[in-house]
Amino acid sequence: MMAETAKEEKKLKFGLFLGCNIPFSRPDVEVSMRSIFPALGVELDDLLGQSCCPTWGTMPSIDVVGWCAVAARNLALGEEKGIDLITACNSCYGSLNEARHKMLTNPEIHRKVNEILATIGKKYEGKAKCRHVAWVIYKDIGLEKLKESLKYTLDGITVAVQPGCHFLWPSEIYPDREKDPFNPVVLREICEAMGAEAPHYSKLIECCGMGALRSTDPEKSFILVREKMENIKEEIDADLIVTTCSSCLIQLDDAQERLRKEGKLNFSIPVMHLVQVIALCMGFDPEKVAGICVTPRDEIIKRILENKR
Amino acid sequence: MAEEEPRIGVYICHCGENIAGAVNIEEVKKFAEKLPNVVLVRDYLFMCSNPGQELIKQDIREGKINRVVVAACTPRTHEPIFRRALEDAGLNKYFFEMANIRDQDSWAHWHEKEKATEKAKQIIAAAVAKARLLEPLEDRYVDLTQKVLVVGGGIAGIFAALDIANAGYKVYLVERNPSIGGNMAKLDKTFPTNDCSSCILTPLMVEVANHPNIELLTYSEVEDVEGTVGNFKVKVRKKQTWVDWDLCTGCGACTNVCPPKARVPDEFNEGLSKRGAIYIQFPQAVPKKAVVDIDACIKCAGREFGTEPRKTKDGKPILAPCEKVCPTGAADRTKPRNPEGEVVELDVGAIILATGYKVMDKKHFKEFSPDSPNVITAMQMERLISSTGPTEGKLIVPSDIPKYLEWKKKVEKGEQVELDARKPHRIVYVSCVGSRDDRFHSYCSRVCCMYMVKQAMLLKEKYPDLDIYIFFIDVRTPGKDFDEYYMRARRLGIKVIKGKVGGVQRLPDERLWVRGYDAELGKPVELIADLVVLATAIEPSDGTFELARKLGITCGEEGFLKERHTKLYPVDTMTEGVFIAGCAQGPKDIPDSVAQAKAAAASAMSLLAPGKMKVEALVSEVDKEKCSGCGICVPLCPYGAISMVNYNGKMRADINPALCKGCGVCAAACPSKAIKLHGFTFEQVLAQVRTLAKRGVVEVL
Amino acid sequence: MEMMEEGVPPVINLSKLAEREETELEKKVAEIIKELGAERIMYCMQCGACASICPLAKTGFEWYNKKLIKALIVGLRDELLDDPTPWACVACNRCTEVCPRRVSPFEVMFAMRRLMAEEYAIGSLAIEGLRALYEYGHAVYMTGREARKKVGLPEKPPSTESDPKALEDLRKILKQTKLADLGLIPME
Amino acid sequence: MALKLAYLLVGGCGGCDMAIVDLSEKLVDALEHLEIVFWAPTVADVKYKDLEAMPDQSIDLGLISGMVRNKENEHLVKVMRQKCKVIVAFGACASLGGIPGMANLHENRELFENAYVKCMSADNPDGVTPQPVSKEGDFELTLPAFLDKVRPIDEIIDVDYYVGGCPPHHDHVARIVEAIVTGNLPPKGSWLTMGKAVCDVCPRNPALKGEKREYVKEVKRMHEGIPDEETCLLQQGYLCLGPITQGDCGALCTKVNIRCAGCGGPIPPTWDFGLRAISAIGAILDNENVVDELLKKYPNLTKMLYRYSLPKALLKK
Amino acid sequence: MGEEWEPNIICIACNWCTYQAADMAGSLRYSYPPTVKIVRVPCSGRVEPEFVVEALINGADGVIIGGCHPGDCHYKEGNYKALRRFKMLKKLLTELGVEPERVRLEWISGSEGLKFAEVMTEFDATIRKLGPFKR
Repeated sequence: MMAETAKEEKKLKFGLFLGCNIPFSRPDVEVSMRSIFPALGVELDDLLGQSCCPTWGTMPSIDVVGWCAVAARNLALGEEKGIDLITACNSCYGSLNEARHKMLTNPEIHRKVNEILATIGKKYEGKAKCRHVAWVIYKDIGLEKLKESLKYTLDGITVAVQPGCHFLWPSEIYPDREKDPFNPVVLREICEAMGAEAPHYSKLIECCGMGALRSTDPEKSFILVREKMENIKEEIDADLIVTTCSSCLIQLDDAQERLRKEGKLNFSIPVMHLVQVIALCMGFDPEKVAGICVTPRDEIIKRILENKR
Repeated sequence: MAEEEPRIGVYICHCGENIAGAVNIEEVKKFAEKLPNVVLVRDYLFMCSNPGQELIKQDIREGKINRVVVAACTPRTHEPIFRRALEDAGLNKYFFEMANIRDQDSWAHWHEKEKATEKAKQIIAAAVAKARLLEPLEDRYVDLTQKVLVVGGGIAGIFAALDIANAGYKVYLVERNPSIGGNMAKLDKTFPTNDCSSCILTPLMVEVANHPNIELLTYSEVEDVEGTVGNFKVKVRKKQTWVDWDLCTGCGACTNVCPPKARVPDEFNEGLSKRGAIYIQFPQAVPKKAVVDIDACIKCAGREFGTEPRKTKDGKPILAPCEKVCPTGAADRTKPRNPEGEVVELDVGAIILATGYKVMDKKHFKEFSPDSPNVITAMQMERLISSTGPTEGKLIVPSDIPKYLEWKKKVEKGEQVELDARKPHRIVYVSCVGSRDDRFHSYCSRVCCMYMVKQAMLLKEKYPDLDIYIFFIDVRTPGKDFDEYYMRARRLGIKVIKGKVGGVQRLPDERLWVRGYDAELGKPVELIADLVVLATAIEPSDGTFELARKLGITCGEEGFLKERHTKLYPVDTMTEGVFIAGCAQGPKDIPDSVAQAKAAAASAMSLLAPGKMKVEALVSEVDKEKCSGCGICVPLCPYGAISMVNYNGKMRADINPALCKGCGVCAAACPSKAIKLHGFTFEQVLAQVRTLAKRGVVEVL
Repeated sequence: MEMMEEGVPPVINLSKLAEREETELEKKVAEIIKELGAERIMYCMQCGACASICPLAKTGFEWYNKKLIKALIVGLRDELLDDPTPWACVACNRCTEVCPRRVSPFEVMFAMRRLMAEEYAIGSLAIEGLRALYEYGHAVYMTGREARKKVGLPEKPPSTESDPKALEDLRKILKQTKLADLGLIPME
Repeated sequence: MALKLAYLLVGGCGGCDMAIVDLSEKLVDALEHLEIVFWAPTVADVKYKDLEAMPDQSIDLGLISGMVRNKENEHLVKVMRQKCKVIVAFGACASLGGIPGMANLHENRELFENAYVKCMSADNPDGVTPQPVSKEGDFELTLPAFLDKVRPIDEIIDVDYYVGGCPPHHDHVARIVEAIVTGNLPPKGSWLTMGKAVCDVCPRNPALKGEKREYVKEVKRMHEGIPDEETCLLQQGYLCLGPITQGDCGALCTKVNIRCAGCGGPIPPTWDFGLRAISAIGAILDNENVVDELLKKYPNLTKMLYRYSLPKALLKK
Repeated sequence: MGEEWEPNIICIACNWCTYQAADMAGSLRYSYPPTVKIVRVPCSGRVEPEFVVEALINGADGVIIGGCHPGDCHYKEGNYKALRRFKMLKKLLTELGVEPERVRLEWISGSEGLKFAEVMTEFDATIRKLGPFKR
């Protein structure tokens, strides 16, 4: 509802929800967001005082009400300003929306949460939600507008997309849903709009193995990375992996380099977050918007910057 | 007789120890003797026994009593028995009232004997109070129409129709498709005997068509039902066929020439191939007649129905291909035709609903890559292995069916070419797709386990090299010879895995990456398959709910027609005279459908055979002298039994006793107290209420 | 009970489990799990759909969704406390998407985490995350200041990092949750 | 020989007297057959003691209008019974308690306070309320004592016939007079009535137009709009009590677009108007929400249902 | 009466559900207070408000009407009519000074023998708490 009001005013505005991965581990993604959205006519509010979503290993693992309370405080920051949140991190997207879903479907939880929020002079009515950057680009901004704003394109580049689990499942909790979560097309269509080939590959919806799995048992986690990488190489021989998740970004970027060094992978494919690719194509400084990586990106960046529109 | 002062006999039953064990019979007797109009009180060990009933009969015959109160068990089971006793003794059977002192007294208050005795007195006093006000009533008989409507021409409808017709009654069989045969006509072979479905079905279809007592109305739908048990009036719409069925011989010439642009997915082949806009439902159709799917028809040569054809320069009419090839003129488009078809009215005494089922479409199951042509439903698999199917029974992957059709065309033209289509090597069956699934249907579809085994077995026997996997949650084979059948499949080397498939992903070469779980191994399993067959759930066929509504039958939560009682009245419905058979009532296999059809037929016939039907006298009646004509009662009647009629120049309410079921909602509402519900009149109920309120104290008017 | 020490024994003594539920726990383990958020655990029919696509099952963890659900339903509890599986769950929720019984196996995994947390069967990494959440408002808190500087961002993001009042609020919230009851981390 | 007639108004407004006067010429015609021996306190100049002085059973017919509210009413009604061979409870008050009957929902103290103290036009700082005996200087003034409840006259004396209406319609009065004069009377204890509902004579009755009555889809009070002139008021949601009310009035109200409020009294053999109304109206309301709407719009249901007949309700407060 | 007062309760029961439930309660030996006496009617839609009031003014201390669950009426919708009447009746009785707990409408299906016994036990307790109906 809030997004619609914003649309009427011809001005999109969101609360920029950073999370933890992005500001501390991949701040170049943060720069990308801060660069591309104003350029696409979207106003971002800093949402001062935001915290961790909370991520899965923290409050969700301790207490449902506690999880929802922390999430509700973040969502309330947007609700107070009459705006939705926007995130580039799937974990935040999942945790915030899952908590919201719990509150909206279970009045008892919602009541308890608001009791807790009342002690800090806040409340959460359930209006504000968290939107995903990819969906805002796809639905609110539109692919036409995106195309127009590009200085460079992805022509001739084959992209393997990695939407990530919390972009898809469980589909019923999210504000925006793929028609078929088992055959997601939003990210592919965005990349194609930018000129890339973004074919389907059979392990497209497989998990990257980041998060708790990696911290608990990295070796097991890397099985998933390896499988995925090999499938990408074999089936579509991609030049670039584009993801909409900060965790997938870190995992695929970091782990494939480890696997390569251990001799378990004999190729490497650069990995970027969608907002980074857009920022590059819009002509922002590669150092600032895509400067942090483990798997080398120089070559792909060079190729992109050769593709003047 | 009604003028006579009531002389009430009260009969108290001991019910062995059941009543006497808690109720002091002697005390109650003494009490009852003092009640007004009571002339005698007797007790007996078992009132419902022959000697017990004889006591009553004798007292009536000797003129001692003219009203009977039996204090015993519940009227729900025993009222009819005692009423018959009254009748036998020559007393109007409605001069009877029962006092429930067992189920609602001695049993419930077994350990409070004094209070149970006290309560028994009150109950009897109330019954006596009502008995004083009883009136003689006459049951009426109405004539029945000894004809039956069977809705649905699948195997259940066919059997019901044949059984009834063979018994000499007229049957109307209404089927909405052009041909009867139903889903069974699509099946290749049937479990557990593996005989060919059409070989056993087609003769029955022909028998129906030729039966002198059966009037077949195909391509027709029930539009409206009025009336009640014994005398229903049914409106049936015969849809426009756009082909003159009197002339059509079913030669099929027209169907071959219908142009590619007018071709649409063939329902009979479950969309695996296409049919023309003008088509015959399937080769063994009965009746074998063509119809035009008017939405698909592209009106070749501008041939709208009811127009004269344009002429060529030399004056020859330009006809659509179908009418041009029709040897009998059945496809002639010059004659105007009513797009709405025609409505016929049928009078029947009973209705059997055999509207069958449909299988769920695969599109709902996103996790199984329904977009892949090589993921198919089991019903599609039936067509794929059937010799009348899209590939004439040749097993190829469905993604190659277009290649097959191309090849066939060339061969028909006489070209010598090899068929370049992939044969599946590995086939995976997935069970419980949409069944036992809270997102779709929580019920078990009941036939899937068996038909998966059947298909796998047929394939394996024909192609021993095939690698077949069946993923079950639980294997369910409760039926005669069913488990033996299943074990035979296991012996053939079909790999049965206990565990559900959680994902099917499409590979670039149109093969499929199947991910399942093997509960016995306790591990996830995966494999690459050429063909995935989904055992999608069985659902009630479209329109079941609407039809049920028209007939006043409820559908269960899942949309299947609700039987009157799960165990005792499995083919009856809450609407008297309407019976159900087959999958309309719930998923079932062919043996069960046939058994149920025969049961429904027998039930319908036992209803109609006497030619007359007794109508209970416990219905409402309007005293037109008292009626003020306000009409409040008219909309209240759930059966539309009340209408306003002219009575001495005034509009007065009138109740049709044949439609009235005796609920009394009108009697309660009548502001003029002009409506009386016989058997539960205002005065009668009030007398009971007052007597109980006064704790059974003898009431003197 | 003596058989608990070494994890799940080769033969599971169901009657002992049942006795424990009656006497020690006075509640079915599944009931406890329900109260911890997995409300539909008893709807499970053990079809295995969740396991077929579970990253944990695939990578060889022992007590992945389907098996954990079954274990809890039969009454295993203490025997599972040393197992790392629940803490390895990536919360991908694909199981929730495919579950025909709307059990939400993910929720069972997390209810198990909550149960384990109550028994202090919680890894140091998780505790570290909770501590960081309380201390900074960020669970994944790395000294990313250099990186931020490198890309031209202010040292601190506009979060609880830059807003002491907000951090105070967050802490106040956390103090009203089970986290405080459990005393897993120091909270002034 | 002319019939001797006595007319007494007790606790009433005099409207029923007016209904008789409204007979105009017909009354004049009737006077040929009637000898009015007593008509107090409105028309004839006679005193109560005159009535008391008449021999017992000397009057052929006594009409009593109004209900019994005080000791004087009670006394006079008893005198009438003594003097008259036949007593007719004339009008809603006498038969059913009438509008004043609604006072039975309240304590006398509450009634006095409202009438003499709280009422806007009252200037009564000392809160004086009527007392049976009061001193005015040296004089002792008496007033008839107020009874605890409003009573229809059949609670005091035996009544031979009942006539409904507030007031009875003059056409109906004419019919009654004629019946009395000709001696064409039903068994004692009956209503003098056509015995049919208002609907029977209401031109709006759907049945007259060959239409089916429908469920009532909403509830409206009269001030919530102007009803359609043709359609049944109840059908339109105005809770017309015509179906439950004796229509000897000729559907006077509904003909001028006002819903029937029940003054004609319940249709025999019913005595409890409200319970019948619930049974009929409750059934014809389309759904529960409409019932809720009704209960909301009529916060005092009792007064709506028993506007003219509360003292005759089976269940008394 | 006086110290030995026992409530007098009348249950007006639909033949197709509550009456059947009462039979079932008996046959399964679920006991409930013998203060409850049943009047059988074909449908809760047959119940006239007069029955309830007559019961009370003639000596009953509580009246309970038993009908089929919504959607289950043997006569399609009689129970809805009962509910609508009952709502109005209850309001009226309350205004006339009757404790609303003395009258009750319950949906008890033919299979709910246990529910019948439970409801009646509870209703009896409610009436005991209220004491005799004084009129």
